[in-house]
Amino acid sequence: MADYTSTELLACAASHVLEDKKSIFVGTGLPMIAAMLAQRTHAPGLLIVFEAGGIGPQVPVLPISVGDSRTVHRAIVASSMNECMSASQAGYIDFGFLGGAQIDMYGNLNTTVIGEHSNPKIRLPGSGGANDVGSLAQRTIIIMKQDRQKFVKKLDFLTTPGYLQGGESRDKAGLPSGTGPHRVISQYAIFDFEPISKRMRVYSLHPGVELATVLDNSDFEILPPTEIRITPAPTQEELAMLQKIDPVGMVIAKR
Amino acid sequence: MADYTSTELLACAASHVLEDKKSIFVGTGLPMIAAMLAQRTHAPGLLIVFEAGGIGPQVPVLPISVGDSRTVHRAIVASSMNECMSASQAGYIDFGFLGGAQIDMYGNLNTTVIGEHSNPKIRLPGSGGANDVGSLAQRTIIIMKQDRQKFVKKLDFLTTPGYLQGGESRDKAGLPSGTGPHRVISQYAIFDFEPISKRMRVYSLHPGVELATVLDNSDFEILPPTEIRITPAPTQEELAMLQKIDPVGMVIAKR
Amino acid sequence: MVIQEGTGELVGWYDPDENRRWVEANKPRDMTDKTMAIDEAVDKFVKDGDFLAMGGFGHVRVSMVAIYEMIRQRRKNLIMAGKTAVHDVDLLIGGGCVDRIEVAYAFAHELRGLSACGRRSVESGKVKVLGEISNAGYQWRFLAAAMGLPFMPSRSMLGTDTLDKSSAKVIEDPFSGKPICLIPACYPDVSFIHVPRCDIYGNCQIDGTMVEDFELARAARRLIITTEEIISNDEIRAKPWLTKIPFYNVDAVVLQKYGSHPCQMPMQYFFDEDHIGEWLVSGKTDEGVERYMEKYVHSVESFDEYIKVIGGEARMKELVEVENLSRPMTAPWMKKGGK
Amino acid sequence: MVIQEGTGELVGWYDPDENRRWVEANKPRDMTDKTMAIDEAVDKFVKDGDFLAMGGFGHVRVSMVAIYEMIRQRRKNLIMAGKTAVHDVDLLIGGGCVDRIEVAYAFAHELRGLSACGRRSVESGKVKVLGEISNAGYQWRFLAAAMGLPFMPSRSMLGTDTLDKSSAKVIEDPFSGKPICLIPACYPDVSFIHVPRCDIYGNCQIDGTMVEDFELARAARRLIITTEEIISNDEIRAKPWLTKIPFYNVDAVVLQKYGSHPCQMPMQYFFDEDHIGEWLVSGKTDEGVERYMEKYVHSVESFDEYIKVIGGEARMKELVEVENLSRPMTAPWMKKGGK
Repeated sequence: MADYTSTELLACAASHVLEDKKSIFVGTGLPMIAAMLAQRTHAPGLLIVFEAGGIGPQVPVLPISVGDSRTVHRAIVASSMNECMSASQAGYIDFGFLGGAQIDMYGNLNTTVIGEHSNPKIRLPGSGGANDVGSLAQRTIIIMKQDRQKFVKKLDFLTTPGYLQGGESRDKAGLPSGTGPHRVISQYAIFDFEPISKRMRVYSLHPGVELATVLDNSDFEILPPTEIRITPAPTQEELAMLQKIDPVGMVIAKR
Repeated sequence: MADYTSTELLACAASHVLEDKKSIFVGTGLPMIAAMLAQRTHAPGLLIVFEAGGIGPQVPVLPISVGDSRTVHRAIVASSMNECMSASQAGYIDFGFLGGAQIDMYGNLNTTVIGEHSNPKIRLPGSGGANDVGSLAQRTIIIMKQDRQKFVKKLDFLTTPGYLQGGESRDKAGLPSGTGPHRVISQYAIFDFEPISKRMRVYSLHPGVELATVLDNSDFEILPPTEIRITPAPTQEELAMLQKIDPVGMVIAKR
Repeated sequence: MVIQEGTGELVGWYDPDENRRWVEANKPRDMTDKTMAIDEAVDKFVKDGDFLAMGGFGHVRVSMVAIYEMIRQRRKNLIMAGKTAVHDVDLLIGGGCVDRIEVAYAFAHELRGLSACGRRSVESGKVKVLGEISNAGYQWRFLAAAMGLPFMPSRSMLGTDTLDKSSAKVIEDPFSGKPICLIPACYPDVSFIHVPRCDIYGNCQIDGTMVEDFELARAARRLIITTEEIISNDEIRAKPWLTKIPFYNVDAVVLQKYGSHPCQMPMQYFFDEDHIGEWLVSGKTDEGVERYMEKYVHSVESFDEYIKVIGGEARMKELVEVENLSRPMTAPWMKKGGK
Repeated sequence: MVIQEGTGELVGWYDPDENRRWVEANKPRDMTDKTMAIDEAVDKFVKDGDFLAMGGFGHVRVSMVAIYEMIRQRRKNLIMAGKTAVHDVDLLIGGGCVDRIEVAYAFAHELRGLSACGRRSVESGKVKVLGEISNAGYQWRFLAAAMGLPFMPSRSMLGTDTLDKSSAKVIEDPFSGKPICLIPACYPDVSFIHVPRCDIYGNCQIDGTMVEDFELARAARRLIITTEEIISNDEIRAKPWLTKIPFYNVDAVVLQKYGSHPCQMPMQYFFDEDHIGEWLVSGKTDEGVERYMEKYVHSVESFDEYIKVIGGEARMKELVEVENLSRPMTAPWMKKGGK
């Protein structure tokens, strides 16, 4: 097998999706690491924004919370949630990272409840800033583990909008035009969304993964790729960088 | 004649209307002087707020502009127009001072235009913050010179709301309930508003002024007072204080 | 006119005119000394059944001194604003104070994992979720209140179950013709905000991000400031552009050094991850919760005494050093070597 | 659904989605050196017919360097945001740059008296008033834009001709059932904001009150910062809570010491009342206006040269002293001995 962990592959794949001279709303953990990796490789002009108010910090160590003081360390602005969410609503945030307990074929996410809302089997944290990022960022990147319990035909609760019922439904609901999920990254593959139906589609297979594995590990039908692409494996340079970004192994296991 | 000017009487009368432990939105000129006089006499706990953002300053000299740096000199907060207007909308501003080129029997004011709006005879400054103060302060105090050209049956333009068409019309328009003009102070008298019809009514006559003078100098019918009251004349102490507040005679002529 | 109405319970909303009358009657505009002890402030301003919103974010700048005191005084049937409420609401649920919650984010401790205590309470029906909302939505509820408006428009939440279980409404925007979400104002009955410094009247300075405390301070009907330090009014007046909360929004000022422990006080002291870790383990069983409450709340008389129990000045000095980057952080959940 | 619609012209409004696309295409998120000279900034970012909004308030913290340069470059047919626009718009009208205006407050100089030039232009039909609004209403137009919303609700303006001549609409609030005013967002084509200091990327600190510049900076499609001083990015990062305008809102940075003269720069220099007085007299006739423009704008090549004409460093030193309260103020309009 290749000399990298699944977490390292996810971090690198997520980092590759980010573009230089763009802004990104990040959470703690893997998204933060992917954004920092992008800044140190192909996207030095990437602007990092935290929902609690930190904008453009030079983080000395990985923050634990999106509100902790590391997120305003030598920042451009120490602002507020209103400022960051308003900037996002006004179109200043290009990318946002999301995750979830369940996802459907249109990239809608559930982080609220498993079972009935009024009588939950498992109570999850709720939207947090996810619905806002999913509504207001120009493009979202969803990172989540893939299996048939998570990639489901019907969400127990639609916490955060993807393309809603597909087609034009997202725009028709009044959400900002032209926004929505850009990529989904699982342990097997990267997905995009077919432009008309807005259905999830295989974009690239991770090294060594069979297409059948990807399609089987979903309760809904995933569209096949238009061409065969393989997700680039993490380079030695990237792996070394990840160790530097998270030296104590908060997210990336120590090598 | 008494040993005080009309401006001094207006300043003292306006000051008397203000209550301790309340807040007031002030403009430059006479309103500022009246508020400062109240602070130095019966209302030491009066909070002065300027629309440009200065809250609770200890002004070293009379400000020229409601936005100049004197308005934040040793202030409690140097904030913004949004902050002050929002606080006002939320009910934190008790009093506001207003003036105008025309007033009608319901205390509505015109500071926009004489003649037609599209083809003005005289173009005036417009609402400024007046409409906001007239809409949002708990009670307004109107100071203006009285004659038949200014106290008119019909305004050329209704810039700032008083009681609109009288009765319940102010509440029905959606303006904050229970608000509106509290007193009008002219060179002849102080007026209040009859509680049901919301029509202007004589509250007190300035020293030496006949009721007929007050009623004659208005194009609309002013209601007579329910009892005969005389506006207290400025005291020597007050007159001395006014000289201290405006030593260079920006508003109060030097004695 | 109204395209869609959320079915969540509308909590903390008042007609703007009704709230104006409340403000006029209950918020004096003159500066008086508002300092008092935390037990007096909780006794005076927190009633059973109140709708409570805590300042800060997650485990950052939370008035833990207030949380412990509410548990100590055994407040009951509180409704919690779950606005990135994490450690605070978890403890209040564990302490038996909160039985209803409106949720933007709760029941998890960010990177540290899920909140056993809070989740168990919701799943067993002991705590009722009154409605869902997003983080932006919650702070816009406070913004609408701070501005004296009945609602704040938003382009978030549309098309989702989050909106369906919220108290928001959707109308057609008369300018663009597109659907727009109207989020109702929220005036919590009582809020506690922990700040680094303020004067005795309640004029507050805050370092780092404001999160949503600017809006919350102006929305709350009763606002108690807990502070690391009290400074003179002269210091406030010397830099009026640093005043983030003015005195007229404030009902009480409580001086409590280290008052955010085990949460972080930005630029002052770091999270006490060992203590948070102890709670995360304790929260897994009702017995654990009870033991924790007994040890850290009910058997100590004051917050100063609690600080002694958690290790006193020596422990706080370590957390100050971690915050200042002069000591590396450690955390029980890091021993896993990444997740 | 809509109870009432103002009949004023809706200027500066875009569908929020259209403006998002504009922002995405035109506002880079990375930090680049944006410094340039004022003539280049005006040449590049101000087009004939643009909708212009100036920062500051009345005669306070106004980018006069930009005003003079627009007149010098003979911009035409500008629409002015009359948001407590006083000296700026009066000069732009006198200079032939502005022929339309939306008015909250204009045509007067506060305590100093009325604006002869501006009033004459409106009364003669040379300048057209497109609509009326209140001061709060104008800044809430900018707030709506800054928040990416189509409108901001407000309880102001209701029941008046100000609303009737505005571009606002009245609907029934679905929460309270009462009428509420919806004020449309406003995205000026171009704005100039004068600040005490910023870095080369446009990260700005501002002393004193913000007035409505916080909202305006985030609403304007093109934002040019003129600044008394340029500081390093390190200084910005050392106190990020002082950053009032972030670089990504900014298109150009122009260094100009004394750039607000004859207006006040809070904590730096006072109003030049003699100069403002000269304009107030000049403004009374078209010939006076022409003489003023020739003397102070067209016959000087730069703002630095203009400062020499008004008395150079010696005069500015006096104004610094008045601002610092170490010299008493004087003004021509005070010679009347009160009014």
